[in-house]
Amino acid sequence: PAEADCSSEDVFCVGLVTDVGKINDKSFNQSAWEGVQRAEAELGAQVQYIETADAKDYDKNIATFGDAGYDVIVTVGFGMGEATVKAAGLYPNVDFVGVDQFQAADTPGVVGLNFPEDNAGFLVGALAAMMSESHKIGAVCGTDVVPPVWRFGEGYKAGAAYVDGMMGSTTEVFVVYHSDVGFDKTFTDPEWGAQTAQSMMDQGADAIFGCGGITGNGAITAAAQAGAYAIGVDADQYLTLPEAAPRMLSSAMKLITPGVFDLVKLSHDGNFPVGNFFGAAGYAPYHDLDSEVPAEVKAEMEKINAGLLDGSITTNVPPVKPE
Amino acid sequence: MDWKRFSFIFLIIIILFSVVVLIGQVKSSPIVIITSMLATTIAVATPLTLGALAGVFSERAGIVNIGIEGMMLSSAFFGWLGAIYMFHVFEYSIGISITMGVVFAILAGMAMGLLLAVLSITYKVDQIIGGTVINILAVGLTGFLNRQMFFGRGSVFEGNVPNSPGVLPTIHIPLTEIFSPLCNSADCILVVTSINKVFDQKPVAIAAILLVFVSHYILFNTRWGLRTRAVGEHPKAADTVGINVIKMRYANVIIGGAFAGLAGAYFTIESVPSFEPLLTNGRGFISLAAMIFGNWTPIGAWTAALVFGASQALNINIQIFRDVIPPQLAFLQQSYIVGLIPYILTMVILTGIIGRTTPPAADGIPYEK
Amino acid sequence: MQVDTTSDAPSKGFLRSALDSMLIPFLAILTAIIFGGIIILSVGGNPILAYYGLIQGSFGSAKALSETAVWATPFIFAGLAVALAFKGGLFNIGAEGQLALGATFTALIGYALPEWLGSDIPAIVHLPLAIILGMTTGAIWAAIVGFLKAYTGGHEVINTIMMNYIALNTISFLLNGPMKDRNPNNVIARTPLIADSARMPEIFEGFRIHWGFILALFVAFFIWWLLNKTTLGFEIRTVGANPDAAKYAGMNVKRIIIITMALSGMLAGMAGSLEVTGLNYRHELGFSIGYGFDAIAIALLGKSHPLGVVLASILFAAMRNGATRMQFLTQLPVDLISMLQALILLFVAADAIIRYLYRIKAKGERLVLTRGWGG
Amino acid sequence: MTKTISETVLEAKGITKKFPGVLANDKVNFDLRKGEIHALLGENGAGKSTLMNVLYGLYHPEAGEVFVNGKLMELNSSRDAIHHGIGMVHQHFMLIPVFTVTENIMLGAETDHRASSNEKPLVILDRSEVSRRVRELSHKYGLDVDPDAIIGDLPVGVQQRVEIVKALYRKASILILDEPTAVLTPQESEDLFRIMHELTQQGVSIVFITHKLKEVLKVADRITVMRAGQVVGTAKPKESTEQSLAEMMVGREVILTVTKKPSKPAEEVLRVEDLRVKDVRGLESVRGVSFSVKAGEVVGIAGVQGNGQTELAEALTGLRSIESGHFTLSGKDLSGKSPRQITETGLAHIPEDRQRHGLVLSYSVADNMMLCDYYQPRFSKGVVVQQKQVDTNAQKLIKDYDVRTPSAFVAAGKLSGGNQQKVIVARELSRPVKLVVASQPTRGLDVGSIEYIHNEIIAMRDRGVGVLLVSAELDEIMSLSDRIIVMYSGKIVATVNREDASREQLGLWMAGAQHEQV
Ligand SMILES: Nc1ncnc2c1ncn2[C@@H]1O[C@H](COP(=O)(O)OP(=O)(O)OP(=O)(O)O)[C@@H](O)[C@H]1O
Ligand SMILES: Nc1ncnc2c1ncn2[C@@H]1O[C@H](COP(=O)(O)OP(=O)(O)OP(=O)(O)O)[C@@H](O)[C@H]1O
Ligand SMILES: [Mg+2]
Ligand SMILES: [Mg+2]
Repeated sequence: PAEADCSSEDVFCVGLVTDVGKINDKSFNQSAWEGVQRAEAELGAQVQYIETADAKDYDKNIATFGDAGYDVIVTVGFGMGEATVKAAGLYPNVDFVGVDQFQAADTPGVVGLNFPEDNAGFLVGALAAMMSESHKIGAVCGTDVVPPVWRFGEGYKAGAAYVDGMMGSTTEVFVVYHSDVGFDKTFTDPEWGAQTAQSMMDQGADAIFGCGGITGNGAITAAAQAGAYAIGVDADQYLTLPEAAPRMLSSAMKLITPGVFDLVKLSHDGNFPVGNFFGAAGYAPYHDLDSEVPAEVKAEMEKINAGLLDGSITTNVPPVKPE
Repeated sequence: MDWKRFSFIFLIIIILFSVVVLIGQVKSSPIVIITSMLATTIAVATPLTLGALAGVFSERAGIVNIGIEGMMLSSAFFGWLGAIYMFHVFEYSIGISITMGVVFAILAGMAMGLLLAVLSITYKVDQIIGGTVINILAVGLTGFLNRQMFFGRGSVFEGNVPNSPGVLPTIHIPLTEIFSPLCNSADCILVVTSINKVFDQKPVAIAAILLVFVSHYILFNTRWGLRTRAVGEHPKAADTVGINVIKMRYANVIIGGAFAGLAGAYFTIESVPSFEPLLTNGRGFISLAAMIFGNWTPIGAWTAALVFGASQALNINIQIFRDVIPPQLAFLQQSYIVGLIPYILTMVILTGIIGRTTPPAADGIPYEK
Repeated sequence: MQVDTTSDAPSKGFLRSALDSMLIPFLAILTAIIFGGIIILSVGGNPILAYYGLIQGSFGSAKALSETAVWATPFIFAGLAVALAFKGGLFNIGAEGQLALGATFTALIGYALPEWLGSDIPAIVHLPLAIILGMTTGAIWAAIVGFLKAYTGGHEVINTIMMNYIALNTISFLLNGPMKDRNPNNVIARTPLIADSARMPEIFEGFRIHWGFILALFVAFFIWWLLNKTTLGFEIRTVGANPDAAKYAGMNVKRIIIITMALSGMLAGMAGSLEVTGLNYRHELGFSIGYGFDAIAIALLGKSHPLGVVLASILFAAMRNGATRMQFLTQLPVDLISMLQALILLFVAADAIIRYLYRIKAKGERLVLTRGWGG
Repeated sequence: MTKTISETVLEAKGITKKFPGVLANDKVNFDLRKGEIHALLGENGAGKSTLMNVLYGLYHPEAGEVFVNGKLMELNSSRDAIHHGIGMVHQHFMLIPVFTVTENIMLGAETDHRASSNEKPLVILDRSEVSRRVRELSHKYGLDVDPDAIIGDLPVGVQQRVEIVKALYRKASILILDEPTAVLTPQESEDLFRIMHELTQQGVSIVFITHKLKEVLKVADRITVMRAGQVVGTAKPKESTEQSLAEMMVGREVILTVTKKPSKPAEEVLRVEDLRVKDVRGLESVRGVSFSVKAGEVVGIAGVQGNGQTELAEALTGLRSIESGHFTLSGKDLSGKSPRQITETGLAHIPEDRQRHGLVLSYSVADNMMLCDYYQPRFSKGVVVQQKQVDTNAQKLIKDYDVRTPSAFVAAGKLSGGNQQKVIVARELSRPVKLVVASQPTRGLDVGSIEYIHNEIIAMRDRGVGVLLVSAELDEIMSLSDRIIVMYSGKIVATVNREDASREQLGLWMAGAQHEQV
């Protein structure tokens, strides 16, 4: 792959640097990479990724692409925000896409790709509340230290509350964040996720939202195994977690793949923006459970989604967890 | 039996449960809380128990085993990989595939045990170094293979992650079916179904508990156990009565590996049907603590593992009931603080206030004729 | 049974003995590289390109060299921490927690002290103070384990593991709560940036290598001097080699165990301090993960000798640093590096394999660092 | 006492066994006849234990053959030896301290005794059946042991009986006893000899290894002497004397007695009052002991191992904490003080276990020679050790105390036992001290080294230093002491002046007989 000369005018090169995490995480690193791969397929781009093994290497990993004359560099994860802004100064000819990196101030050459996670959480929270027979639903999340995770969890609560207000029901929502094992492990502990989901189901929950990387995946598969509704996160996890597919109700989606692709394409076409770019949030199709979801629920979900998009419904979730 | 230690451990478990019952009773019935926590405790304790048994066998024979973590991790990977191959490549049925997955996991654990044995017995490498090698090797090997086989161009599965055939089924013990007809109230049925949940465990979890008692019996009442303990206490004495020290040590380290392998199977074939890098998350080290905490006996180690299970159950349930935590107990909402309980407890127990723990006398010392 | 490999006749000459003791590690590394190459080939990769990338990425340019030194700095300190404890017969698995706590408190002094005092502090005061606090935190954290070992017999391996979890939870709490960076743009659990006066200067403009690396070399020499030339070092080594004899010789074994752990924790804390003052200028959750375990491998590879630790640290640093280039050229997963490291450690530890492969005669000495749980 | 000695049951021909740097057995021939007691004599390191380990299948010789009952035997492990009816009681007992007597005895021979064939292995332990058989055996041979006791709780004498029962349980008809009397009182030894005779009556043949010439003359039917890995001869007890055997062992004339001038006791240096000390298991093992040592005298503490002498010495040197009572050195109360404070007040200690306490085996001889005062100005300036001074000191002591070592930088672990002991003696006696506590100072040493160390101790005494000598060797106590204290079961049962002491009387006291007056 290194043979093509990225510094030449006619070769369009896109590099991706993962956050401390694996490219095949079935979650946001992987989704972003799929966006880059789409650029390879559709724009004929030369693509490459580097996995970061330690936060110390952020700068160097970005520079590896920068020095090789890459045209677009995608950096994934809020942790790399500062490194990305810094690199933009060093490589003024490169366009940077920072996934989950909110830009408080504009930096030329950098676009933060953000998502309204609370909306996505809201949607699946509402769905879970409407589908639950026990009126108990749960969410098993990574650490709430990470704002997108917290917004998913709080959005989920708000969505359930919205349905309650609308239907006069009372839904009990269990939201548990994984915070007690040290930061690096909170997203990579499927066994804990499974146990937590199981406890919620013991308390009567019949729909479980797994939000938080691999930890969430554990919760989702456990829920599916137990016959509860499983709800995925970030991508349409029906596709990435085949183990849980038969009970996968939906997923709270951050459309990272199209978001990344769109931005790469803008760069390719010479229209790269500055500042923040908001990707879409949504919910995944019902797939196998399509027949189980009543038509009224489907209709209501459409309405809520539309309401969130036009602003008539708000989640009231602040961007960051208040102290 | 070490009654002082046991009563202390059970007291702690009872306290942990009571806290949750007190908090959660406004929302849920005590019996549901207790049985749910019990089920969580047993499940969480499963890999810890098996890991600790791996340590007990190895160390009773005189080989310090800090490689439990690595053994678990590699067997989790290879068990899962085996199940996938059986299912997708050789196209066996789901049942056969996952059963074979468990077998592969155990074999992988035994292979790692063999490596530790070769290093520490044949090459007389410092045993802690041997364990460290296994831990690092497992991380590298599983991470590398996982990526190289399943992801990206040229990978074995061409970038498509094939789904695992699934997990082991829960073994339902029909308590509800038998007893609920005798009930005449809804409460009674609730109690029966709740209790049933504690008994409805998956095969590895059930095997773990059985193995605790079987191991205890083997270690203290059979020829194998007597010889194992002899080579761990005073190998030369064992040698003079014609016991093959090297063979006994090899065998027990490999048996230990098999236990660690079963623990690995728990992660990827019983609990969740997927492998993730580093998914054992330090549980091998906790197993080690449980083994010491339980004074190198299977039953002791198991009770210690239950303490870890119970505090995780506490932590999960505290968060489930976080809305109704009374203000005096608000600190419990800090999962960081609750999360410290088992670690602090372990340290307290190691100070010997409830009796000293004594390792086998020759643990960690290579045998030289 | 404790047979040390040291204290043989000095008549052999330093160079000769150094070469002798470096031969096996060298061959071990060579063998690991060959094995690694076979593994790369077997998965369809190009080992030549991979190793080329590894070397180019770690030594191929001034920048690469600087980055290797950046990586080596915490490795040297943490490796020395583990090695020093080994010399004292203690196994410190807790460098990870000591390091992280050291980093956290260095950061605290770094950003908060000027606020508390309401004025700027000269760098000559601020920087040392920040580092000293980090060292002290690490020292205290480890000394607790030493104390438990000395007075209750609680085994340091388990206790340091437990203390790691306790440290990481405590840090999570601090960085999410009282010490969190309140900058409205910040969303993550990290401290504010430390003041300029608490920052370690760069050695060369534009390169990240900082004076911490030089300090690390100096400290390695100091530890060697301490261990081999001072009464305290004699005491530490005696307690490590034969605690009964140490007691007989009138040494206060309990005190020395605590001091050894404290010194070890201090070095680990220093690793954390310098990461903050020299490189990151703050502490953040997720920085420094896994250094404690790397440190064990480094101490083992360096046979617990300070010079060996320095060399092993540079080797590990080069591998980590070169991994980016290797990935970029070959798309081989970074985990390959962990596997290579494990292989190196394996062959160094089981040097009988190497001796057999290369037909080198054994010298009848074996490295025994630890003595089971008996301590 | 003469028996009709008939066929040879065990024969070794041309056994050669090498260890790195040592030719432990050099073409050794040895034979044992049915029902005899064959004593094997030799200095430390002569190769006795090595030969026996070869016969027991633990070592594989480089050359030589072993015949049992006239048949050539392939001895690859002790299992083979046991199978051929060879039993061995090792110099260091091969018992597992945390196991019960029964468990120790059944270990490795867990067969089903109820089944018709005795060889059927038993997977699940049948402890009650084994302990029944142990009772039976101990009854038959008069070897009193409690099958359910934990080994670690038993006195050495009983442990030895367990070892013998263990061999008999395996139907041994050839019994090797490697230095069995080293740890016994004269009375216990008598008891052992009775058992040995009992066994030979029943057809058991015994190899008996010892250093004690008196015993050999008393019990052996034949005597073989080894020196430096070779057999130097075989003798009949009737035709031998202690002197002739000692000369055969050492290869030169030996003076078996220490020559010394009468002592000139001066002021009191050590005073011990009602001292009580607990042992490792928490049992009180020194139970109210009072005595004193004067400058210029040697006070010997006699007693069978395990009667509190070890704990007493450890308490006086600060290695073990005391429960109550106190002791003073030169009038300074040192009870409960640290080893450092005690040493600094003027005490030298030759510890009982030289490899455990006295030396750091991985350290050089030079480093070991400063082990106790490395921090003193002689060796250190401030915190920095002055290597030059350490080396000079070592060179001087090596010369003065005749330590045989290639250089001062060789690891102490590489020296022979005698030279290791000399390193300790040199270090301890070269310091300015008022009292020397010498615990088993010559245990396991050869005659030459013993001579040397004995003379050094007397020289210290003559220089006006008080010496407290703890020894299990009655001969050593008798030849060095000016006053003798006998300890039994943690108490002083007798104190006598050397002139008034007789071996027999001391032996009785050591076995617990009470003295009328102290
Ligand atoms: N960190 C270091 N930096 C520079 N030189 C060092 C360092 N560590 C050791 N040295 C040099 O190495 C030599 C020490 O090696 P030597 O083999 O004497 O150590 P040692 O005392 O045998 O080791 P040990 O501590 O294992 O006993 C000294 O000459 C010293 O100058
Ligand atoms: N396992 C071993 N490895 C190396 N050398 C050994 C070993 N066992 C014995 N030796 C050496 O072989 C020689 C003979 O030792 P052996 O134990 O047979 O002597 P011994 O006559 O039994 O002496 P003692 O009276 O002290 O028991 C000695 O020099 C000893 O150091
Ligand atoms: Mg040296
Ligand atoms: Mg012997």
